[in-house]
Amino acid sequence: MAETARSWAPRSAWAGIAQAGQIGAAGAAGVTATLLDGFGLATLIAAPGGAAALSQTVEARLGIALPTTPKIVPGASHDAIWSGPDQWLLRASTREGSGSLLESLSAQAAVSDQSDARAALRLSGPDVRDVLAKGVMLDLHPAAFAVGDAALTSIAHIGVHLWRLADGPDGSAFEIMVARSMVGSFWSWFAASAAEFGCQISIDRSTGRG
Amino acid sequence: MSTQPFRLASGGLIDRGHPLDFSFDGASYRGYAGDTLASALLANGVRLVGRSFKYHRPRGILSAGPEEPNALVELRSGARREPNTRATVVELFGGLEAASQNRWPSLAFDLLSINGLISPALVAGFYYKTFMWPASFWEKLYEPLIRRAAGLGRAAGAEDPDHYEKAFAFCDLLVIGGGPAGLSAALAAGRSGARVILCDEDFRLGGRLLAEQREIDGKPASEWLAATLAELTSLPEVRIMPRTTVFGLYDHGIYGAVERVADHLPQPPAHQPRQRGWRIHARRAILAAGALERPIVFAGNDRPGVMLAGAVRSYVNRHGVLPGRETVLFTAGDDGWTTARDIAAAGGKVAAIVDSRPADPVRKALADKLGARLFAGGAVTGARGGRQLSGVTIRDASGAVSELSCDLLAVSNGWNPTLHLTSHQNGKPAWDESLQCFVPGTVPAGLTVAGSAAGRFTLAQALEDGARLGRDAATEVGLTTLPAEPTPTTDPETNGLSPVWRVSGGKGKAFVDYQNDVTDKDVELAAREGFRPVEHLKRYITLGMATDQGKTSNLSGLAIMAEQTGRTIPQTGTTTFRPPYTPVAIGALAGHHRGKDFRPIRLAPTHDWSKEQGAIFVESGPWLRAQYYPRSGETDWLTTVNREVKAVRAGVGLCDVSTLGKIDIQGADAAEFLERVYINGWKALPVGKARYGLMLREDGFVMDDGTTSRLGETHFLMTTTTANAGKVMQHLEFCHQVLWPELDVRMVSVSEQWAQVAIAGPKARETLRGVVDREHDLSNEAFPYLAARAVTVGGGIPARLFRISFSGELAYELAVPADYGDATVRALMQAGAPFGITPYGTEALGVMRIEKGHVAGNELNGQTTARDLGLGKMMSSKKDFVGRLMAGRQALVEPDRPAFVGFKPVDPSQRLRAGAHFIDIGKPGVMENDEGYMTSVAYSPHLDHWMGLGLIKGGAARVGERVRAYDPVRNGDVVVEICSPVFVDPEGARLHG
Amino acid sequence: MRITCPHCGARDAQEFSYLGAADLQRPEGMAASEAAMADYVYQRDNPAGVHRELWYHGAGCHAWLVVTRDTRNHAITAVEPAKARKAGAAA
Amino acid sequence: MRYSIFSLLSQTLRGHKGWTPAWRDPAPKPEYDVIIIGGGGHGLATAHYLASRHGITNVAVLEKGYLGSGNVGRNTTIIRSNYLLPGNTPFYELSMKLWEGLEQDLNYNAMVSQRGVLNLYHSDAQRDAFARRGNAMRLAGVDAELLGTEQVRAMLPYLDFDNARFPIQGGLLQRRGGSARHDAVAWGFARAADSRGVDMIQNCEVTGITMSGGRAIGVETSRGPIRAKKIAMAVAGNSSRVAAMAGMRLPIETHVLQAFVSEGLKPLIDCVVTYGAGHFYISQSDKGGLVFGGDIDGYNSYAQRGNLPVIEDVMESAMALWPGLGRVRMLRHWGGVMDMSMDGSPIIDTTPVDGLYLNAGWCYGGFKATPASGFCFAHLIATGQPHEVATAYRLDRFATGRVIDEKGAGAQPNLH
Repeated sequence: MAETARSWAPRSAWAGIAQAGQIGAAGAAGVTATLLDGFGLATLIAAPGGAAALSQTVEARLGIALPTTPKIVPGASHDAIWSGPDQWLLRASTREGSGSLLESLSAQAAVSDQSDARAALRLSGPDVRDVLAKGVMLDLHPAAFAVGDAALTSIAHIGVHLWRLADGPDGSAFEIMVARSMVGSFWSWFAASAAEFGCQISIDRSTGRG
Repeated sequence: MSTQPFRLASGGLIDRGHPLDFSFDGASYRGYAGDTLASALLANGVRLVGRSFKYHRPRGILSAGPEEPNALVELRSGARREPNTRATVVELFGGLEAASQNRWPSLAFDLLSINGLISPALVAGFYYKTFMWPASFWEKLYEPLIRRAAGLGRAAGAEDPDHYEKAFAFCDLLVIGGGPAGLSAALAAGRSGARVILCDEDFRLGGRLLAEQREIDGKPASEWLAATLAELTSLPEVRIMPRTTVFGLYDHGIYGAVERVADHLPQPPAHQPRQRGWRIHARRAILAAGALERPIVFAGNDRPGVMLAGAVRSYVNRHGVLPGRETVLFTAGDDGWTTARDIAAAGGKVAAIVDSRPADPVRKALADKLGARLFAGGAVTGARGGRQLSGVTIRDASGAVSELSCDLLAVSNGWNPTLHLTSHQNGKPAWDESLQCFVPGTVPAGLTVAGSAAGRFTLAQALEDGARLGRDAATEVGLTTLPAEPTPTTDPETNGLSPVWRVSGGKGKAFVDYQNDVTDKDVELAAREGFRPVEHLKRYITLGMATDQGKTSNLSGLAIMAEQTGRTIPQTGTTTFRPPYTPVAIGALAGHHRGKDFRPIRLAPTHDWSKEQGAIFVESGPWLRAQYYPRSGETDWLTTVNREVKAVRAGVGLCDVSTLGKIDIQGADAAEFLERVYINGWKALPVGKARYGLMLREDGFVMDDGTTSRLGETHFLMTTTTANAGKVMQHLEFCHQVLWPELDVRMVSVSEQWAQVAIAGPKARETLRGVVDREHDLSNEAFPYLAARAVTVGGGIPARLFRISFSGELAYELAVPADYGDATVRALMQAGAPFGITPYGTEALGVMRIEKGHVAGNELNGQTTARDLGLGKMMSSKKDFVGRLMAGRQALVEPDRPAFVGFKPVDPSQRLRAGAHFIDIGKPGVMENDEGYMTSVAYSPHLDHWMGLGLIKGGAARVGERVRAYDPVRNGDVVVEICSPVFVDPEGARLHG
Repeated sequence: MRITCPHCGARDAQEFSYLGAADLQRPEGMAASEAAMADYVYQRDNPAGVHRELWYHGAGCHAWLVVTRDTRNHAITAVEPAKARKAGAAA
Repeated sequence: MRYSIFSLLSQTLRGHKGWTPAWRDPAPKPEYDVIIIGGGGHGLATAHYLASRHGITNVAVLEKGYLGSGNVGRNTTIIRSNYLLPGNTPFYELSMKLWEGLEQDLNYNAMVSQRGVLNLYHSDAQRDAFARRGNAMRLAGVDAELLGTEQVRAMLPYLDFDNARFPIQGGLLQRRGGSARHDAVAWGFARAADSRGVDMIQNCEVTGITMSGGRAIGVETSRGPIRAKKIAMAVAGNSSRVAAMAGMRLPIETHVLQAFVSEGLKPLIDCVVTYGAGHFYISQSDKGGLVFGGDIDGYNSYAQRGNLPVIEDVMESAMALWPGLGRVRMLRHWGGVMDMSMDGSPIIDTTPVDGLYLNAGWCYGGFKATPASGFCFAHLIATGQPHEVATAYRLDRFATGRVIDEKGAGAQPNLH
């Protein structure tokens, strides 16, 4: 059975793409990249005219309202991320355990599991905006893209979903989700773009399966 | 080599403590940090730097900036060689290598200078009038000669070893130009808290202040410059970008710029790009790009040693180089006198001043003070010297002619505003009669123009404009500005000018466009032959078409044309400029996107597993897919593919099909929606079942196909072809949002969520049995053909199982969450091991679909109808659907449209090839006999011969007939027999097993 | 060009794909004529001036938008979701 | 005045003082047999062939700007006849034959250079599609060769064969394809037509079409009204605007296509190459500039200028195809507006308005078609019947379904 169990091990979207360590310039890294794994993700699309009611249900269950503009609303166990008109991604901190929640929401929303569909990473550091400026066609100045703002856009011909987190001790912080199949090309762009600043990479499985 | 005979002992913005060694045409020289290549060459007394385009005349350095038409060199060597590089803007670095171009065997002795002797025949456009007989000689003889002689530098050709980046910036205000106007503008806006980006093409900020001896507020301008830069640097929202050229203005306030990150170094440091291409989004922009000085057209005006007067000041004041021992100044205005003054101040000798304007006592006194002869109302009519200027001919106001020797002729004829960006949005400059130059006319929204770029040429005006427009921009973007500070005062300046468009009466060629060797006589010829509209003029005589884009020539050409046709300059035309302002390296605009990074690569969740298995991968749209899995000993792909196909048909195989588009479609009207987008019916499809669907474009041709499954009453999962996944999603969104927003239908792509694997072959069920959890009954009765249901695998992992088949075998597609894709193929391999399970790739997939006569990308080519493909019967007549009416048009239902059938070679040993056309046997291969074409072919290991699918007139009615598969481009001409497109198991017994 | 998506904000036009004239009405239903459909599919006003046209925010929120743009100078004066427009017209 | 090496030498001895205007600058007459609206390549070619092949010389070409100010002076100068569909191939082959004899016909050297056009392919499916096209060309009597990777490598060793995202597998070569000097084409046709008496009228913008009893009988212009028995439109890019003056809508959208030229370089590339995995084509002019282009910007535009996304797309394709271009500098870029038709193919036809003839819908392929377009349009105007190689270019083909869709892209102009 041990053999079987091992053979059914999940394989992260990041597997074979990036390892922990430093890339690019040596010395103090200008950017820190944390590869995220183990979160749960589902698309919710409200029925015509049903967005407010859906939001109320979500709020009652999770304590977060569904944003009606491109934002992320963080919650204790789940974050709600706007992903189109009347459409959201519900991100759970762990892969398992959202089944009954999603089941109950499916009365009010079209629910589609996307837990395996995206690779995600968190970026921070003093040079993070300079790295992102090499691919993101959006103004990420805090005056234009505040903490909690989210955007669906593209980087280097690759669709991304990104949002701004509260600033960390090392400066501004962002999370980016990218289609799983394209994460290799995304990483090629990222590694080239971050190289001049030096980038420290770590992997965070703490929220998911270990 | 350390002697720099023309270097001044002191002064200038060079660092004499930081010598830099470099080479030109193999000879070694030394310059200083702060030099340009041009200033360093001049310091070393190098005058001859290039040969002209057509006549191969010796050329020197004319300017000190981006307008340089003559001093073009090949910079660096090997794969880093950069042709046509303007020596006047190259920042000197240690180890720099440069070479002259367009000469053979050497710069000093150039054989093609013989063109100068036959030059009387080589007038503008001579080639339009000759080289026509005999016709075949053009490609064989004339053109190769012309091509070899044409062009200037040699491109490296080999792969550029450096890398490039793109970047995107946003600001309240973009200031273009870091001279006094631009700096004032940036400061005024920056002090209000505006987000400012200040770009300057130079490596040092200051613009003309660097080249002039000026005072601001009673102190040397350098102090004002230092203080201003210090304050700008202290402002957190101000970004200063030297070595950055804003090259173009595009719609909605987007500016293109190129940052030369490492061009001032021998090669880019580790992790740094050579250049970075920027898209700058600016709410407001101020063009403060200054002005470009104009030469004068006179005979011999291209001799090395003839230089713009303002450039002379740059070399003297900025670079500490006196470009000549004995100077004559030819000026049409006050500005040139400053050059004489600065040369004298630097200890140089001004032999004579030729001022085209009438005598004036103040100027006379000034000339006397400088110790220079003054020729008031005079003109330089000729310049002597071969590789270096040796003297000039001067005609005075009385018409008397003098010969003077000199080695530098400084020429001053007023300045043209650098208004290029204002014309990038089709804006037309306006002629200013009092200034005698074009000034910005219609200016794009969001852009204002300051200082010299607006024709406001004095330093005082530059400072005033910058401060005012900077404040205005800050106000316009909603910022509160501080009270205006008083404009700094400047030392007095005068601007008198009476431009000289050309000096007649000289001997020899008088150049209008140096780089393209266009002379005043060429302009006259254009006038004579009717090429009078300014665009005809430019195109006919190639005026302004060289790498300098006519920065020093367009106005002279226009003025001479005006003179020829008795019109004014504005009546004759305007000078407009296309982007880019100066040439931009292709690499900088491509950035990261070259080689494998040209476009993103999509990889399936099983990719690494396939790699382990030794798969050969193939580009399939954006995806890389496993094409086949060679085993050791298999030397050609066909052997491998045959093995894979046989293994599937005899036992079981597996193939990744994750690349198919997968769209989750939910909502109360989901079934109704499918009715409208597919040609066939969907409302009656039971839950838990899949169905093949075909959709048309609105013009009636086939768009895509795939299976769609009903997962719930109001829940469908559509699959699309790999190639059309994005297109179909967009189409469905169009149908929903634009055509039928009243329907409750909610769609999202789930392509990335699921890894999908096809398991095919008689042992497919048994293999699956080892993977799908026991509680799911997979028997034929419980899970029949076209069943589509949720199952679990690996002890509770949610999955979806579809009993669908592309191969015609008993087959399933198993979808699992992508993280489990890898584990699933490994589990399947383990479960199928007893049956010899074999991974197969797209080639084997293709063979089996052809054996079964399924259509795929080669048939769904946008030119075929459902009827053409034998799928016409699927079209429901009971409902409206996209494409229904247009599919019924006369030409789409004609019986003789080529229709879908199979083909087999009459001689089974012969190979078939897709793309062959069908011709009746015995008829010649001409277009009238074209009956259709082969869409797909494969070798069938099952039949042991090649087989093909294709479209032929008459279609199925002709089964049994023989035709030629005509393939002249591959020397293939095969007799084939028309047959059913289903080559294997036509009854479908295997499918239902 | 920048297009201000009513959902996502100002974005580079590169994020969108263009379809064409926005005000064409598809002849719906079984009674529609082939000629009317051919007109809908093929004939265009193609004005030099203000043009209402469909753009798809494919790299963003997937909304189809009606953009009012001057084809002589690319100036955009209005952007609205295509879905809202038809819903509004039907109401 | 006839051009030849002798006239050139004789003029050289006279200091080139004796050259005469290449064409007259006449005032418009009140009436002509034929008015051609549009003094671009196609309009001028039509005038030349009307005069030289049909003896119709009482003709005026009305040009709102200067002769050749439209796309004939803005394109990337490629000539080829490597078409797939029977509606197109014979037409473009006629054009190629006319190109081959153009200099002698016009007494003007338009520098027609048959240095070869190579379309690269990058996949088996693309190879098969090119084989289909090459075979269709051969059936129509057009030269075509299908090359493999090694043959392409021998021709163009600097292309990216070893590290490409979309590896080059081979190419379809038409050796008779090549390029021509675009302005000279316009000037040569103008001069030849002028020499037969055709009036070339510049700065004459048509502002209206005068109708009488459902028939077009003249035009209003910025230089006054002019009557004509037949009025022919050759105003690609602006066809919809002019057609609207006669109350017609067309199956056309106007789009902008950008083009690029590099600084002048010594010879680098000896044929025209098109990249098959992106939108990109490149050749080198006789003056040494690399001339290249890519896809249309993709939105309706009459602005004659484009934007950075397509510029960057072109440069990315350039680098993907040929990574040695990184340090080559782009010298100029510009835009032209073109008639993008609904199936990607042109229209040469009569119209529902009597007396009004239409030549339109050239997409971005108009330059190579210039001689045949003029030849066939002149035939239509003179005889009332379509020329045999242009019978497919009918205006009603969209209603009947007889579309000529080389790419299979459907009724969406920006995909053609």
